[in-house]
Amino acid sequence: MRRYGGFLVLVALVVLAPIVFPGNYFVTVVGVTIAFNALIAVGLNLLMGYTGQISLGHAAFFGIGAYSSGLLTTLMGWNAWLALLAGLLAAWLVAEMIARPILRLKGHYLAMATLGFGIIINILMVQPTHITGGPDGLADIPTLTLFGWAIDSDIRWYGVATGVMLLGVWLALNLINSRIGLALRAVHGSEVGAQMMGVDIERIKVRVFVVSALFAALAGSLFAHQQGFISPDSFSFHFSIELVVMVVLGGMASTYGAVFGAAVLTLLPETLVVFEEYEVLILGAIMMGIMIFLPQGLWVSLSQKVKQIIASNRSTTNPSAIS
Amino acid sequence: MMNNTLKALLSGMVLLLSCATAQAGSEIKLGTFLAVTGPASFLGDPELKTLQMYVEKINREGGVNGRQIKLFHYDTGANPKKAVNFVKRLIKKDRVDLIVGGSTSGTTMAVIPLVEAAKLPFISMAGSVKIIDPVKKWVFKTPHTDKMAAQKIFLDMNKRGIKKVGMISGSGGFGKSGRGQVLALAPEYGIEIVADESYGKKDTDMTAQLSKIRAANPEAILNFGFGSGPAIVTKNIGQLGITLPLYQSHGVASKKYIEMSGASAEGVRLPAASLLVANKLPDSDPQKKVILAYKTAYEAQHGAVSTFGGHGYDALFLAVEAIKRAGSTDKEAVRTEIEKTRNFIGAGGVFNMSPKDHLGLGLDAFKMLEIKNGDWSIVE
Amino acid sequence: MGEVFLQSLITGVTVGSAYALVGLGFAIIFNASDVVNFAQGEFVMIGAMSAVSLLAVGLPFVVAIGFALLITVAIGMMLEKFAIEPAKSATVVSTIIITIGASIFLRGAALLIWGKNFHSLPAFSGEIPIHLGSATLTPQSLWVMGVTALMVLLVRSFFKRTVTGKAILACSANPMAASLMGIPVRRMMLFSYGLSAFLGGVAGVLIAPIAFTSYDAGMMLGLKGFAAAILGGLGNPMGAVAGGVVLGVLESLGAGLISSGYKDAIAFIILLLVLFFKPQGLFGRAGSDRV
Amino acid sequence: MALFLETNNLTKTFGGVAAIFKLSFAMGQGTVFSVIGPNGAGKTTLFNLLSGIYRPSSGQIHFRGQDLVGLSPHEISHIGISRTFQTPQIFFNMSVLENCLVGCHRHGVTGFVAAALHLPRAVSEAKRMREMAMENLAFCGLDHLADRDSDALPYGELKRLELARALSTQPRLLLMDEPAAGLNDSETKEMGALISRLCETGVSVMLVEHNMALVMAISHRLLVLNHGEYLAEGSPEQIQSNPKVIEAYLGSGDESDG
Repeated sequence: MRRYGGFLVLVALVVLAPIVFPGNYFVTVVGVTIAFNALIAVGLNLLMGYTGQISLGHAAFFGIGAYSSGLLTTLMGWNAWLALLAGLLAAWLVAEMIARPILRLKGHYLAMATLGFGIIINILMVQPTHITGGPDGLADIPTLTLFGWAIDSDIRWYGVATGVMLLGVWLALNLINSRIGLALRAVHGSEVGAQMMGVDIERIKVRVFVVSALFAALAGSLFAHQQGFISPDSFSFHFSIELVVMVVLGGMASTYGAVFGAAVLTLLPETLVVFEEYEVLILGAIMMGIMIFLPQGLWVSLSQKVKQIIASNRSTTNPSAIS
Repeated sequence: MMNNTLKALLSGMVLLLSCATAQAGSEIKLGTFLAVTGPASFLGDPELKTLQMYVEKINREGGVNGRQIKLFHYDTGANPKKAVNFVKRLIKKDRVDLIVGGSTSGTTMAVIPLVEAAKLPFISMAGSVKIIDPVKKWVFKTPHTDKMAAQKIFLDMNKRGIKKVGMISGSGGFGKSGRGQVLALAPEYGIEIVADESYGKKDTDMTAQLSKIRAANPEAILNFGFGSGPAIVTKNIGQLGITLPLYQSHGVASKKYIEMSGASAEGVRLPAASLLVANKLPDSDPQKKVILAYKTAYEAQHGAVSTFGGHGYDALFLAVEAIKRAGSTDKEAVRTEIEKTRNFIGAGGVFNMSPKDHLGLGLDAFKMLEIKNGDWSIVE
Repeated sequence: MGEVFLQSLITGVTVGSAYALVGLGFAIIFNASDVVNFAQGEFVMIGAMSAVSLLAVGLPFVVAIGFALLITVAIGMMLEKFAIEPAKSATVVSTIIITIGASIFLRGAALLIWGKNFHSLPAFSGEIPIHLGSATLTPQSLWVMGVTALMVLLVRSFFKRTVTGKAILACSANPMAASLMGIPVRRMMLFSYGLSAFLGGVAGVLIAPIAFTSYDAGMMLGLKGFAAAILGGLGNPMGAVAGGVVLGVLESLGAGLISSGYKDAIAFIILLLVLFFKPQGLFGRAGSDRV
Repeated sequence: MALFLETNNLTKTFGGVAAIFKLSFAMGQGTVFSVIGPNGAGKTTLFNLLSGIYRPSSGQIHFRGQDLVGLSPHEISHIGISRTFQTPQIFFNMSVLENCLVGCHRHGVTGFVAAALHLPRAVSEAKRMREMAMENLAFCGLDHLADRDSDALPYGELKRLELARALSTQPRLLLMDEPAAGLNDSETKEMGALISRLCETGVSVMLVEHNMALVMAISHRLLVLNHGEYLAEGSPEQIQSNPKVIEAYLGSGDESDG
């Protein structure tokens, strides 16, 4: 039960936010974006934070999900849910295909390869204008309907997006606390050590890559239906970087950290708009500052602080509590 | 105790809120979202400066119908995803009365469903013809379309007897969209596109593409794009010793282009708004007075004027005029008045809107210009 | 087609030379500190933009360029001093984020200082093209290739022949041992960043007359430089140079002979294939996994 | 009956230089079998060959009748060979218990889907593994440290943790690369006792170790390598009196530990 205490807090936050602040822009509009970003970040964190494999190209999978949904519903007239499944399938296939050769690379080589992959996928969105609409994007993507109930308002989307995000967090938490999660972390700790413990590192890296791709593609499909319009700009190299920053900002190898990082990085530009031209400068300074002074990430560093404070309080008030 | 404080706080907030809404009635809330930074900043930057300059001027002179204009602005960096959230913010949080903006076609297309659903008048400053074709009830735009540019260019080619054209376009939204129009319209004008090349946003050299175009033996080269790309293309053409006529699009309609391209820009033709050649217009031209006034005012504060700022000027005054005529900021009334715009003389041309035409500019709004001695001149 | 091929090749080598200089900067910093510096491209931008500004103030051409390079070197050293050094124990991912943060920061600063306009530098020795058969090249292209070659040779002999150069190599091989031997590791790091920034600045000044410059011109060049360094094998300076030229030629030939729309995709696909079959890059030493 | 472990003309070359050359030997089940030799004799290379990290240039390895050549390390682990490393390859991002739980990996069947959905069988399997891991920690005297972060352990305990982790895979053969390196005298004694007890529980141990006192005290048989080649084999007594061995050790000149 203790393991899921944090999860219940997160659920409570998500449910209470629109009740306490009804119709608030930052909850029902920005909240949806946060939920999508958090879903991708949680998946990417499985790959990066836990397994230690960097990806600078995850926007590509987000895009594959979005474009599959967008193209299949607008051009082929598919049912939106069917298109969503097709998007997941497409992401799966692509991830499965490239994962094996790419994950044999390490460190900066892996960073470059994933970056290149992301750029290639982005070019494939931009260039075939007659299919994808090119840089002008793909418009008129229908919204989703759930049991005959159209998801067409911000609050409904808030419900769907945060619901899927919570599901993603729950799955990720389970995964991390399992035999598989241990093996993933072992790969991060020492590849050769993990191999000697009988972990098929090549296979498990591919699996977790696929899982993180599926998280991103799911977010992408939902994103396409929620926005009604998609264009390659939303799936560029910059977004891949943003995703990595979300994971690292929150704190690697912490699922809540990834959610936290996604929330911070999504809210930051919204609040920095008042600084106008200084926005870019401040964003860069914040990224550097956090990494230099809190290398564990915001979330992990802060939660460690809180734990320390609680622990020291306990020890002063009730020394016998320490066992 | 706790409860009382909370109640006091809450009632205070309610009071504040009601004050805010009461005051809101007295000012016109104008929302805008522009690409002030990022790859399309040369669009968004002059657009925002123009809006701010004239909103301040209008307010100084007593406002519209006695009401002050309050401008709400967000920088999209040309990112459609940001644009969607910012427009939602304008609609839900700032509760604006109407929206002008959307420097790029991508950001504009992304928000159309939102403004349609919110039933809010929206005047876009982006180029693509898709924005108003098919007509959307609440969506208008001020810049000439890429379709018009292509038509204007083809008419000029017809006059010069050019039949085979080599095209090179930027891979950004503007270039791609223009390329689509060129390919679609060429047959109508009896023109054959013999080469179709492109270049990326930050490419540094296009000689490879251009020598490929040269190998296809065109009679002229047409470049659709904006930013540094067209200037590099122009320089590279000079460098390769290609002497074919070069046509650019209205995407390069600023002095910066001539400055960057140097000597190679001589003889380049492009369709552009009269704004660029304000001084050279005959006094009989109805636009002359308006354009000169804008040009003088802008250049006094911000340096060389570009046609892009003009799109902002037109959007703002189309809106202001419509609000004046409607006598309120009632959304439906304002929308109807924008649609009824007749003979509005703007920076981009003379606008005549109708339920079937939410742009209201004719081909005559474009002048065919040629660069001579480092300056624009009008081709007759 | 032969004409297109030749022209593409010339263009490719010119553009590739700029990539090579940026890639060389990547390799030097990686060698010294195991950091891939994503702000490398911003050095290119700062070099060019500073030169533009100083020229506009009325300084003579050579002086302006000299000062512009000094400014770039200073910023490179400041980057090491204030961003890399304090984060000494950072992991690969953290340093990637730090240097990306630095590049965003520098871009933001450039935006505030220089605005959003494109700027250009005058070509070093005129713009009258030189004809090579049916293809042409500008004098500036010759400058780019020539200065790049000179820089590469200088850097090479610097590492091979000078005490400082050897000391830097020692630091990269084993910082602990180097510091025990009395080599001031910290100062060597600072020097490496300065040198990389210098090379970036040189690339910026060389390429600005051809391709213009603006506050956001560094990003793409940085990525291409990184790709060059990886293609050549990280930590192998001469490999990075070769990688840069190969990348430039690939792009250019891709544009000239196959499809200009997909030229970047072609370049990256080839890069991926190289990595798949030769994970240490084209000229990288295969590291043996000692356990 | 097939032999427990045997190699036949095993050779591994790096760029033309043979680190192991035409090595043939056999090891019996239930023994502590030590591989000794001067530095550079190829001991660690042999371990890397046996555990699948290197692929032999030629020759065969048979374990209980099964050919190991071409198998990857995790497959070899599943067959029942585990190992520890000269510098412990601890998962420093995990607690002590979690390190051991990874050792149990090969006994589990829970996949991504079952784990993510938190299916009952995944839960019960996790419980079983926990018990197994705790047992092995207790065997190595680390059970009281189960919830500690592994990066907070002193070196001696790291060595034992790596042993406990290797035991969690339930190996038939355990390859131990310098288990006493870096340990003080009393820790070395403890380690020796641990290895002997281990052998009594039925795990065969192959040992590479520089501490000759320890080697002679606990080994049943010794194999001596020199420059990657077979030099001698026999009981501790036989080896100690073998003139070839003495010459190899004295003649190699550089006996500095590395």
